[in-house]
Amino acid sequence: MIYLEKRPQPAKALSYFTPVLAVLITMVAGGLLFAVLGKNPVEAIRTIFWDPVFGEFAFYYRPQLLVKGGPLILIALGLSLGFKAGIWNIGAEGQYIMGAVAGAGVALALYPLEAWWIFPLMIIAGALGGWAWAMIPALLKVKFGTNEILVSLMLVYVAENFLKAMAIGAMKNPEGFGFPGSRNLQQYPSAHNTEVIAGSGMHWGVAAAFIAAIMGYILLNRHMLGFQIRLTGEAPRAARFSGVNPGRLVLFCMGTAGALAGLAGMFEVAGPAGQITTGFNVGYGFTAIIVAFLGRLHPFGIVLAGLLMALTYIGGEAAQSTMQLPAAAIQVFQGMLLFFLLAVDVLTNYRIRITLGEAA
Amino acid sequence: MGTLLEIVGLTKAYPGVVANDDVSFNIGDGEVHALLGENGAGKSTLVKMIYGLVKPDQGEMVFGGTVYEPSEPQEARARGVAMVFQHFSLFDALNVAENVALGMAEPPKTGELAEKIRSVSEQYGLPLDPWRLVGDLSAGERQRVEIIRCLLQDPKLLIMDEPTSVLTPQEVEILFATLRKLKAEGTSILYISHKLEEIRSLCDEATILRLGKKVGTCTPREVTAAQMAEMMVGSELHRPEREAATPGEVRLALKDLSVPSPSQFGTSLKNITLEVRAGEVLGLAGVAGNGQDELLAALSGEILSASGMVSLDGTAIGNKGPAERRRRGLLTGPEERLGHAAAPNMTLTENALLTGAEREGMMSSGFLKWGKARDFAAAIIERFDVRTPGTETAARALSGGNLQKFVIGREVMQRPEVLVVNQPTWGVDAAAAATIRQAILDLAAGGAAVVVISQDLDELMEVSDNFAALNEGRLSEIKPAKGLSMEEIGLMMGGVHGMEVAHA
Amino acid sequence: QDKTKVGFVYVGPINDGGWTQHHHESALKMVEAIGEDKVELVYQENVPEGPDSERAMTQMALQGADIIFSTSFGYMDPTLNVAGKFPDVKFEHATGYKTADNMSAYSARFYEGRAVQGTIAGHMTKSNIIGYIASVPIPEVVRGINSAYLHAKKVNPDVEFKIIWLYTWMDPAKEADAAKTLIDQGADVILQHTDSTAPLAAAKEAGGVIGFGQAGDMAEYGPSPRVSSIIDNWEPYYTSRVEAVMDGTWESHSVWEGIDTGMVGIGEISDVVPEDVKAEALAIKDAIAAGEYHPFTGPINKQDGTPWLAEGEVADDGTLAGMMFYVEGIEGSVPQ
Amino acid sequence: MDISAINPALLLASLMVASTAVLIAAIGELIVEKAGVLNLGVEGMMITGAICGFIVAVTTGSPLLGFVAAAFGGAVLSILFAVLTQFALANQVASGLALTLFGLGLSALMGQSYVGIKPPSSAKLDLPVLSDLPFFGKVLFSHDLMVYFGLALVAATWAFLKYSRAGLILKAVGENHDAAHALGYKVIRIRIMAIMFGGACAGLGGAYISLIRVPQWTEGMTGGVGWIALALVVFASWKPWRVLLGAWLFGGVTVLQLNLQAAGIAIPAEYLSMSPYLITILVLVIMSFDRSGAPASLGRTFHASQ
Ligand SMILES: Nc1ncnc2c1ncn2[C@@H]1O[C@H](COP(=O)(O)OP(=O)(O)OP(=O)(O)O)[C@@H](O)[C@H]1O
Ligand SMILES: Nc1ncnc2c1ncn2[C@@H]1O[C@H](COP(=O)(O)OP(=O)(O)OP(=O)(O)O)[C@@H](O)[C@H]1O
Ligand SMILES: [Mg+2]
Ligand SMILES: [Mg+2]
Repeated sequence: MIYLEKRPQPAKALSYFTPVLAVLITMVAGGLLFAVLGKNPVEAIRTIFWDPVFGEFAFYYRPQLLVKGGPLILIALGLSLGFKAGIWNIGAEGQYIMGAVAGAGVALALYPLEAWWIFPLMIIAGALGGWAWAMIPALLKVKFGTNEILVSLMLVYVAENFLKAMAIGAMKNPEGFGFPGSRNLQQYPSAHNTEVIAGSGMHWGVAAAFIAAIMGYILLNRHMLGFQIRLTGEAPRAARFSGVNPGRLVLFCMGTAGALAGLAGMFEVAGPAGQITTGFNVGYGFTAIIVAFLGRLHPFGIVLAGLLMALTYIGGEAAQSTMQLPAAAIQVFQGMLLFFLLAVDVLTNYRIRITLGEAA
Repeated sequence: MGTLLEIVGLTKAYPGVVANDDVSFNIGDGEVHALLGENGAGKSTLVKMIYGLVKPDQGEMVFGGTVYEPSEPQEARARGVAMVFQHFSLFDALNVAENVALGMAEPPKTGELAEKIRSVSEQYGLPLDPWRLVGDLSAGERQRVEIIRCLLQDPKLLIMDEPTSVLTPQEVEILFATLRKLKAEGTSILYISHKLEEIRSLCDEATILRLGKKVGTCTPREVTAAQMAEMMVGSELHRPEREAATPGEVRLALKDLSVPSPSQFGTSLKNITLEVRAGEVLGLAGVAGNGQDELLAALSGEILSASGMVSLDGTAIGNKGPAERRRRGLLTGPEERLGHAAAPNMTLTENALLTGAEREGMMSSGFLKWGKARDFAAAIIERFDVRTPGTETAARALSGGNLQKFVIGREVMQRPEVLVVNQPTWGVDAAAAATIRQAILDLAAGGAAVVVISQDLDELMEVSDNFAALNEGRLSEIKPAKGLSMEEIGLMMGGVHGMEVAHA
Repeated sequence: QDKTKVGFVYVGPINDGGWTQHHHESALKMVEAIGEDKVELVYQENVPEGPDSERAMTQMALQGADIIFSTSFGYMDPTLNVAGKFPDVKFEHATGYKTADNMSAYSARFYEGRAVQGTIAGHMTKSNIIGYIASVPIPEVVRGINSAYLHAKKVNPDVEFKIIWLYTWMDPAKEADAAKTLIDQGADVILQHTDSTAPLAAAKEAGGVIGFGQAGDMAEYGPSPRVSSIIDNWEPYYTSRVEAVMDGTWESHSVWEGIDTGMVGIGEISDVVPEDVKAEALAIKDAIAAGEYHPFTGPINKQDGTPWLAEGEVADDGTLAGMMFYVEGIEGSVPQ
Repeated sequence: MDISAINPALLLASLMVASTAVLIAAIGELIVEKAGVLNLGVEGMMITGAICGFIVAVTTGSPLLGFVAAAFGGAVLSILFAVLTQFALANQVASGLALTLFGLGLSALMGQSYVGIKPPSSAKLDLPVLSDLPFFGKVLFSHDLMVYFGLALVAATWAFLKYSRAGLILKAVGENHDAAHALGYKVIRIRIMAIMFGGACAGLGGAYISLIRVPQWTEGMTGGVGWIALALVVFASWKPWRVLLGAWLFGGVTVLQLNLQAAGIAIPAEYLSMSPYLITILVLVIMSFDRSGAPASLGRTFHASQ
């Protein structure tokens, strides 16, 4: 008989090892899946995990890892604060959209004015846009106890509709012959989110993600607020006893998550995407949830997890076009990764015991 | 008198602890058998094995002449074993009848069951309305639900794990009358309690456990309580001493404190007025669930009230949160260690920070000084003799008593102006309890005002200058502790209303 | 000599039964037409518009693609970016308006097909209510509505259009609901500019209601409710462009092709449609194909009654490309 | 603009249809939550049910077998969640999200060769006299069998929770799992069964979309209905009849906004299409005052130390 026995104390070392274990198991299970689909599993795993980093075209893919990973990391960092405290904002996708709309809105309103302060203003607007959108579920939760999971999620659909309305309406490019989509901010120097180091893929959003990771680490490990966040997640009653104001914490965590998601959206729209379109959002807000867990809600873990997730996307795309692996298979693969990750997590807090036969 | 249950060499080991080590004894038909022992001696583990909840590693049992190996409680119930748990197994959101039905293998139809509950409850003097939600019942009434659930199955053996810790003295009387009646009908009872006088008045035989081993048996009527206590602990007990201090200024004052309970089935506080002076220890008795948790929360700042309802050294602080109150010197220690006073998965250092951050200077402009926190945790461990590998151990890895020493120590060492503690020695063995009580008394001697909320009357009598009781969120009159009789205490705790119901 | 490598970037899954599937099928036919020994097809499905599409195209270019077709409007700017980086690779962007030296734009005059549909619809409706399931409010869709309306009105002056905008190109559940709603409100002909067969299924379920295939023939719903269809047939274009690359004659251009070149196909008109109606519809089709008739020929007023095209005047491509207004007689307003 | 074009009988009739999928899924989730488990993977289980049902219905030609397979598929997928949360003691919120992501991918993979295929059509209830009744005939007596199945499921769930012993045990487990364990109930086993029931219902709901409501298969075709089902359970305060009410409300808004558009109402379409979500939020806010039915152990992990 197999059963779980609670460890007297969480095993720290294992908590670093389990994500690696999960990735390895996923590779095996994913390989099986690819084999079932009639693809060479070893080649598929190599195409996904090895080629983008070390293959022939790594010079192109490596910067792309940052471009793809940047928004994931930025959003996941924000989400992880709430998740640590037991606050479930799963509507980051909506906050990402609203940040992009707000940021782009500023730029489009000022077009064609060129001034150095436009981009900083867009950053503020982007953060505010995401923040405001996150404040809706946060305030409803604090004031009325409304379930934040559902409200934040419903607001994603609302934001998507709003985005479409903007892309075909207010923000439509007046020189675009009636086609949906805004002006391209890549062609508006004052508003363009350029690369910090040319050719590195490191645009301002990626830089912001790294800065946010360091600040997140300091917050969680060196600051009272971070301690309160962890405490609230571990033991809500103890947190309240300790003096944490749960309502304020909800507002802080949701607000931060919203602001970071909004920033991610703004950097995306001003940089890699360039324009507000009906399909601007591509699910970063949802994928970031996986990234947050994959990184075990640890700021540096999230950075690694974001890059790993970006790798599965980029490698997955490569596997699609070179091996004709269906896009859905990649999605299943990512789902598996999260499953295994959650499953092996149990090892940090429990020990697996095997006894022979039924104990008397 | 025949033997109902034979227990032969039962052994059960948990990682790091042997909870029961080769325990053997017999229970006769119609016998009331006591099981004694310190906290963690293995009493609950033993009865859980009899009830089929825990599987023994070794040993066997014979029940009514045949081999008895219950693999689950249903089987135990089918053989005629019923149990009232130390921690009630009740469902707040369900009504009494539903709760009772859940404990029966084949409950009759709801209407029939309700009738039965009513008749049995009257028969045994334990009146109960089958349609009330259990969440709305008092602790004593909840226990009735548990007992009636057992009685409806006509048990041959009734196991009761610390049934009286939640009862007023009058309710204890009623319970004992019930148990004697059962005994007269031939039911055997296995009775666990820490209250030795009770055992002397009720039980025929006693088995004593220490660290999982059976260390002796006795016939309670024939020995003194002190003798039994020594068998349990293995040495003589030290009683805390206190020097009489003259009370000083009023430090903590509650004026008409009324707050609703934050939880659905909690007890709201109603018009509580009291004063505690420097150097005074006020003992508050009361059966669990009469507003103790709420009172503590209203004092700690977890529940806010109108500002004038709570004042500290003359300043109204009723609307201030926990951090502000702590800053001003009002410290509290809640009953529940894991999850309320301490965060189970966090280290002792982090738990030291939990309340000590500000007063002990572990924080400057929001940034934490981990070194200071570690030193503070180490100091608590040192002074209160907390048995643990070190400051980086998770709170949940400590034994209950040791964690309790840590959390009480954490508050005491912050030199409070006013300390309020709820059940400071809950689940703590005698030696540790004495340490804690001594620390409380020393604090008062140093000029702090102390409020001790406890269900343990002996403890209260030992430490208090003044005494009052909580009953359904109201506070009784406050009287000097010296010279109070059990009868009076019982009336203060609301035994009266219990009696009335009982005789209705 | 090496095979010519042809890349396709798709916005949906290759089997979506609609837009992407028809591009992919056309691509496969192109390979067949030119010969598998001469061309190699690489593709990537489900590519979101924006930076992901830019990466997909870059990847193809890096891996040696000679020509890349990006088959969604939202790929326009990304295609332009990648075209800038790979001057030796040819790019073909569908449904957009931006071009470069190595980037062409191509799209189809679906409104020509809508004229044929409108004619059939106007004749076939008994309730005089025609339901129109519109997707995203862009000029292409608005043109389609106008074209269908004008031709239905021409043969049946009492006809009335009820339009539901779904803001999506394909969402079967929403399309089904929309179709049912329109039918509930009395429509007995359903026109759709969304890609799934759900509206046809709803029409079939309701009985006595007809509809048209969109993007593909949707023949499985024939002969009724599906009475005809507009088919996207990109194969001739793809074949000619790839061949142009192979023989070195490829040049950048911007084309807008219709029934004449076969890019817009009219599916078999089923026997549910009376002979004379069928003949009339086919006559319009032929006239358009021959260049004798333009679906937007005056007199046409805008919705608010202001004149747009005078008697005999033909709409210019510029106005059509940006058409975001209804013509006179259509109720409601174009969302924008 | 022509409101009179909206026929109330037809509106109510299509409301009944539009609410069925979400209703069935929500009832399943209600049972899961009553057992104390929060499974956010409804969307993933629905879409998996949708494709399983579709494949089997198409290959066997029997919609009935399709529904059976959908229930089976949803339940099988839910076992993943059960293993994660009940054995590996993983966080329920994260596991539910994982289930949704996985289900969306898996269904897309399974459905690759089923796009554009027409499923066999399902039988309608045809009660000669009743369905000809003037108003009620259309509203109540002219639907496919699954609509009635959904209504019956609500009634059965209500009776199960209120009158049956198994229902009582289920509630007990959701209310206080430690006490239920102490009384000898198999908490984990009961929860797994509840989770599987929830999965089966979600699967049925999904298949209702792919086999009857639409009917065809496309990736991601459940389009967020699973999330609405979750919202319904909360705003129904965990009471079966209120779930029905909520489903009608949501179905009603969905259908009504299309009707208003078709009737040419001057509210911009993009705002109309937000309305079901906005109204869901609104009702969630209103209902957050009533937590009376919320199971006390909801979302908490149970681990029996032996
Ligand atoms: N599930 C468990 N896992 C590990 N150790 C356990 C478990 N249950 C009990 N123990 C340990 O077994 C020992 C005996 O515990 P038990 O609960 O039987 O004590 P007890 O005599 O009932 O104490 P108390 O007077 O506090 O009720 C203790 O050391 C306890 O920590
Ligand atoms: N449920 C449990 N699971 C795992 N270990 C446990 C559990 N309960 C107790 N223990 C371990 O058993 C040991 C004894 O715990 P317990 O609380 O019973 O101590 P105790 O004997 O009552 O001590 P004290 O007198 O200090 O209360 C501790 O080391 C504790 O970590
Ligand atoms: Mg103990
Ligand atoms: Mg015990």
